[in-house]
Amino acid sequence: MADFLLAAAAVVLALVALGLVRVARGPEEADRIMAAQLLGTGGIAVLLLLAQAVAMPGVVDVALVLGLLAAFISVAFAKAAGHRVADDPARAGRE
Amino acid sequence: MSLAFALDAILGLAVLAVAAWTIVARDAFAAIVGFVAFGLLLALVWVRLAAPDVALTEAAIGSGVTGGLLVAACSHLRGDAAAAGIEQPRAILRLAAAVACVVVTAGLAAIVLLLPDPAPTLAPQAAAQLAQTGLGNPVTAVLMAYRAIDTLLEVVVLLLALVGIWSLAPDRFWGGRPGLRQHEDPNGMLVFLARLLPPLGVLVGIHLFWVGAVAPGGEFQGATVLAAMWLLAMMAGLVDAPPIDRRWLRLALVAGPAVFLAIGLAGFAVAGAFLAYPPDHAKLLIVIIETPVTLSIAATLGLLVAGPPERAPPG
Amino acid sequence: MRLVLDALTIAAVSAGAFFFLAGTVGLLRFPDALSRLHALTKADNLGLGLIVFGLLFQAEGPLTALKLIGVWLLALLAGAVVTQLIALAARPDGPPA
Amino acid sequence: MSAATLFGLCGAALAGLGLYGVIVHPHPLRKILAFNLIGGGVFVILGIVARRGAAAGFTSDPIPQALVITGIVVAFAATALAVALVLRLLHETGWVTLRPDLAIGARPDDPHC
Repeated sequence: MADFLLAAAAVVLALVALGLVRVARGPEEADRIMAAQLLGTGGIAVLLLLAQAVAMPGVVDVALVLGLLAAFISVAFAKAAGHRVADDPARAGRE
Repeated sequence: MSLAFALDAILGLAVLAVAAWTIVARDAFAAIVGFVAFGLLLALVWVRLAAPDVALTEAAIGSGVTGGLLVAACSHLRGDAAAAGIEQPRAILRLAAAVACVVVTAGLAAIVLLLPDPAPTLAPQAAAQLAQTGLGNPVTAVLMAYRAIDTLLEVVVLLLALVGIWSLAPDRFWGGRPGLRQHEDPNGMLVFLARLLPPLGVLVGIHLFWVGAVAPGGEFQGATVLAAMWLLAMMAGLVDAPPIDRRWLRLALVAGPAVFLAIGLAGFAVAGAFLAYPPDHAKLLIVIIETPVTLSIAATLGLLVAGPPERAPPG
Repeated sequence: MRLVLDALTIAAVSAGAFFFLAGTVGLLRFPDALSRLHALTKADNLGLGLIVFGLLFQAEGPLTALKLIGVWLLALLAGAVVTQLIALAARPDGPPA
Repeated sequence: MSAATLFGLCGAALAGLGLYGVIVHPHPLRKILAFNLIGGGVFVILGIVARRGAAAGFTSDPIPQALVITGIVVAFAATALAVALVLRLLHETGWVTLRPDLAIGARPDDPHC
């Protein structure tokens, strides 16, 4: 069972890491934040899988903290991106 | 190639890729998103290195709060006004820097590969004294008992950093509130989250602080979660940052270090050395220290992110 | 019995991993920000949800199980709000009329 | 190759990357970012020292772990102070560079408005 969970963790990690290409590609701030958000959720999943696979119960707390801080940072990103878009003269007409 | 190694290889590659992105990215905001992803992946690395305490710290401080700080700074620095007057280094300098950094990396890699075998360790000594501290988590024992003075100084360093940041405030703002007033989010979703999340966060923070004695966790990790929840409420405009000259605020900031210091000095009387605990009361004393320290760290971290006062004091 | 639980875990976790695959592919392939966001939410909610569901069968003791569910609910709540904020950041004028 | 060695080499590369960024990036905020990369790399190398020192029933030597935790917190304090300095420089001069010809007063208007 542990092997399967470890494999699942590797697969999920590889997937969300691949999603990080969006951070580089953009084009909008929102796209970059999305990739980070996906990494946050994926990171939680990987941690939970690892906690079970390698029998480190403390790791579940790491997932808990990750969830809270990921929410905090995503909000900060979204607010900042909103400001930047609003200040962008090219899109001011859409205000 | 084993499963575990495959996982570690993927993780290592992802960390390097994200780190490289934070360096090469053109846009500062994009670089910061990359940096936050970097911290998150680093937390996974710490789990793979069987150091969940460090993983907690990295996820909370290294990625989360540092990221929030940098994003705020980035939106201050947006626009070309700030970037103006900055000249790119010439290609020759870039090349020289690249060569130098490759040399540094090679040196560090050599050190890593030549680390002595069997590795030197202090784990047995840490284990031998663990019972006396009454703690179950060796890392907490190191932070709060064996090397408590380092932790005391660490808390003081946080305070000094805050003093440094406050002293950067223009005179007219002294005694005012940090940051700009955040208006409540019109569509209310952020307010909704900022009302719902902090209670959970406070619960998690206290949990981390409490289990730190026997399991991964501790006052720094717990305090960081508390600070993040405070900052979230600030971002949503639910609460405003306090004016920095409030007495209660100053008290909250120094309470932790003060209690820490007092018990440390009491150590001379009861156990014959600074920060020495009488064996049968060690855990009790450590908890008495950690409680105010957690609150002080939380307040300090929150204000470090909030920055220097930017609004003139009322009146 | 053990075998049945393991089978359930494997099924649920695999399904969860599949949703992460869907989320990543969508994030990378979909043409515009909002449809990418749509793909992201699937991985956010279902991917993590199914993995947590699968792990419940392995959890020793109700406390661990409760914590797992708590983590999922937390991610669900945060994800729901954050994705809305991201959508607003993508379109400062709000959703199209 | 063991996981510790793998991550150790990873940490070495991180330190190198960060150093490069600190040297070549003209923008102070990016320098601060790069500096945190160096920190991350150094911490990871300390982490593998802890991992290799696993003994006495601990999966990792607690002393280097405690060092890293302290290091992460102090690195954050330094980052916060550095960011505050950059922002004050911007308030004062409108620039985020220390070029003498752009010294205080060279550009009175404040980009914040």
